[in-house]
Amino acid sequence: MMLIDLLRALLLLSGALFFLVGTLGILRFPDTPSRIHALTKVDNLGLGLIVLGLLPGVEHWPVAIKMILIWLLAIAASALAGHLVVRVCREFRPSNAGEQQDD
Amino acid sequence: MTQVLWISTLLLLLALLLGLWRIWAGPGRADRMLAAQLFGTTGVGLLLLLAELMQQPALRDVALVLALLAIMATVAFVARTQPADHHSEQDHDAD
Amino acid sequence: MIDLLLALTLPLVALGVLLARELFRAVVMFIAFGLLMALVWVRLQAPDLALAEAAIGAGLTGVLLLDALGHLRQPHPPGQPLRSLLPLLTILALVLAGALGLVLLGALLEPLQPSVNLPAEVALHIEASGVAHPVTAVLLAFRAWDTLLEVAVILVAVVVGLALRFSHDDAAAESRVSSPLLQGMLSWLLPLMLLVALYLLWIGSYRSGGAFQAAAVMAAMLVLLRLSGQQLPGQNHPLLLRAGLVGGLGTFLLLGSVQLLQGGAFLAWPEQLAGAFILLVETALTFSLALLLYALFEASPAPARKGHPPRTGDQPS
Amino acid sequence: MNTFLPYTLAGGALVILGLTGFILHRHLIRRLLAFNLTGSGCFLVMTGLAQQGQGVDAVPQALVLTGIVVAVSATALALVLIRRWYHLTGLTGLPEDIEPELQQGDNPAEGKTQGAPH
Repeated sequence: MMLIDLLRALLLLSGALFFLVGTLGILRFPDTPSRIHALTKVDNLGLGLIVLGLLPGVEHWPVAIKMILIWLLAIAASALAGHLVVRVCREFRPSNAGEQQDD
Repeated sequence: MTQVLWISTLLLLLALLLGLWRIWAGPGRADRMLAAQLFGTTGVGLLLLLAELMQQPALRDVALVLALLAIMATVAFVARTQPADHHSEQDHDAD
Repeated sequence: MIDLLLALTLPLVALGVLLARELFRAVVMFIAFGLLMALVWVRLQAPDLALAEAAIGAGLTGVLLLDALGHLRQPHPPGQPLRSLLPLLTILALVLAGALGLVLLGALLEPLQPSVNLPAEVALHIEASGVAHPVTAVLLAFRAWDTLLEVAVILVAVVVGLALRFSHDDAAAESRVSSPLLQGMLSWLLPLMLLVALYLLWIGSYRSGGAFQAAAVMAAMLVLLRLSGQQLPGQNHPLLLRAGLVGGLGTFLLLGSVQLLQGGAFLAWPEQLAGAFILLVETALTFSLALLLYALFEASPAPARKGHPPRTGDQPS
Repeated sequence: MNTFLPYTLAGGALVILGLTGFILHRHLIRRLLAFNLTGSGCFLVMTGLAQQGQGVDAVPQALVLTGIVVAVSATALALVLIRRWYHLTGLTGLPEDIEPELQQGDNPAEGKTQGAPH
């Protein structure tokens, strides 16, 4: 039992830290594409870790499914947001088109 | 365990405030939109934590709704606002 | 700690909304404000309000405002402020603010002494209402009149909005997002939104949720559908649309008068069937309110075509 | 001090800020935003004050729930009206708020209140 609690605490805290770091990334990175990079990291990892940390505490399995669904939704949303915003950046700043390779 | 939950909640709240600063500071419209998106995700995480802390399962539904609709503002931004500023992507008034 | 931080942030964000030099910034700050409000409702032990605020504040309002911003392109200056009146207005605002602050302080210092203990009353009568969730019981059993008239008010707003709709249809000029990724994602996101809306409607009888929250999510789904450039099935049948718009209010009135026939009161549900009646009304309200909210979005004319500026046409460059 | 007090005070601050902004701003959308802030403040004060004495109370919550939905409808309607007004006149403010001699011609205030990228 102790081990599980320790693991949960670790997951939750590192998830929260990821959020903080990702937000800092959004604050400190120089241009929009690299900020998108920071954003997607936060969504995927930070929220994922928090969901993982919370999962052992839920009482019914449908709740667990709901939480995983929330995580998947957040990932999809951030990916789509990054994709759309990058497209916009490219469209309006052709000089930057070469910087972003992965979409 | 409760202690850990509280600390995580506080950390997320801190992240939320930092994100707020990015929305305020910009400098570009895209940056503001991205920060708003991140704001939403942080809110989802916060709600999940609070659901556990306050023993309110209904809050997971709030998180679900928030995650579902998080993309809407960005889509609206790309669909409608963007053509308005062909000339530049920056706001020019941030600093 | 959390409460203090949140409560302190709220006016700061509001200040940000008001002081932002650029309109776009004000609008995004306002979206963030909606999200913060959702968290505040959570801390105020009002998950129903958090649900509604999450769907409306973070979803619908943001889209509406961004949409309007895109429309007011080539912004015309609102003109030089009335310099001569400015000091007067500032004094007026300050006096008003001070007076309001004093009133609020008075209300806080002198705690309310209500003659009726409302939470106790609700708890006492909830058994008879047919639902187990107090907020739903208040909305559709104890104060059904309020809810009925609220729907009527929204209907009136939509009628006005539709009446103001532009006669010339320049939907073709509407800029839409065309991205294969978006289309692919919407193909499962939209059904999921519908599912969540129905889920919220269903659990409203015993937990946080209900017609209003479900309607907000459903309206968001319709708006998203529209933003991605899809046609709504039945969109070109004005009769169908109108039937949908008044359907909620009609069902409410109809079911509300069932008891009238048996000599009862208007909007009193039959004792045995109260739960079923409320669910029926809520279902009709959900679909109808979703359509109403969507119609208000749709009533806004599409952005003008490039090179076809607004009629006055003397936009500054 | 209970949990609800800070939010009640924040609600009061929102009402005051919103009203001040509503009086001092001229751009119609900004006024709409200010109005919405006032509304949110009212909701907060309502729920906060009601729950101050008796704990969680479903009645103000239900009232505020309808209030939120009406508020979004009102906002949407106001936006329709603002756009219509803009299409008809090309203005984003009310003519009463603009000094007559500045209504036509080049306007020195351009970009100051709007910050439009040009």
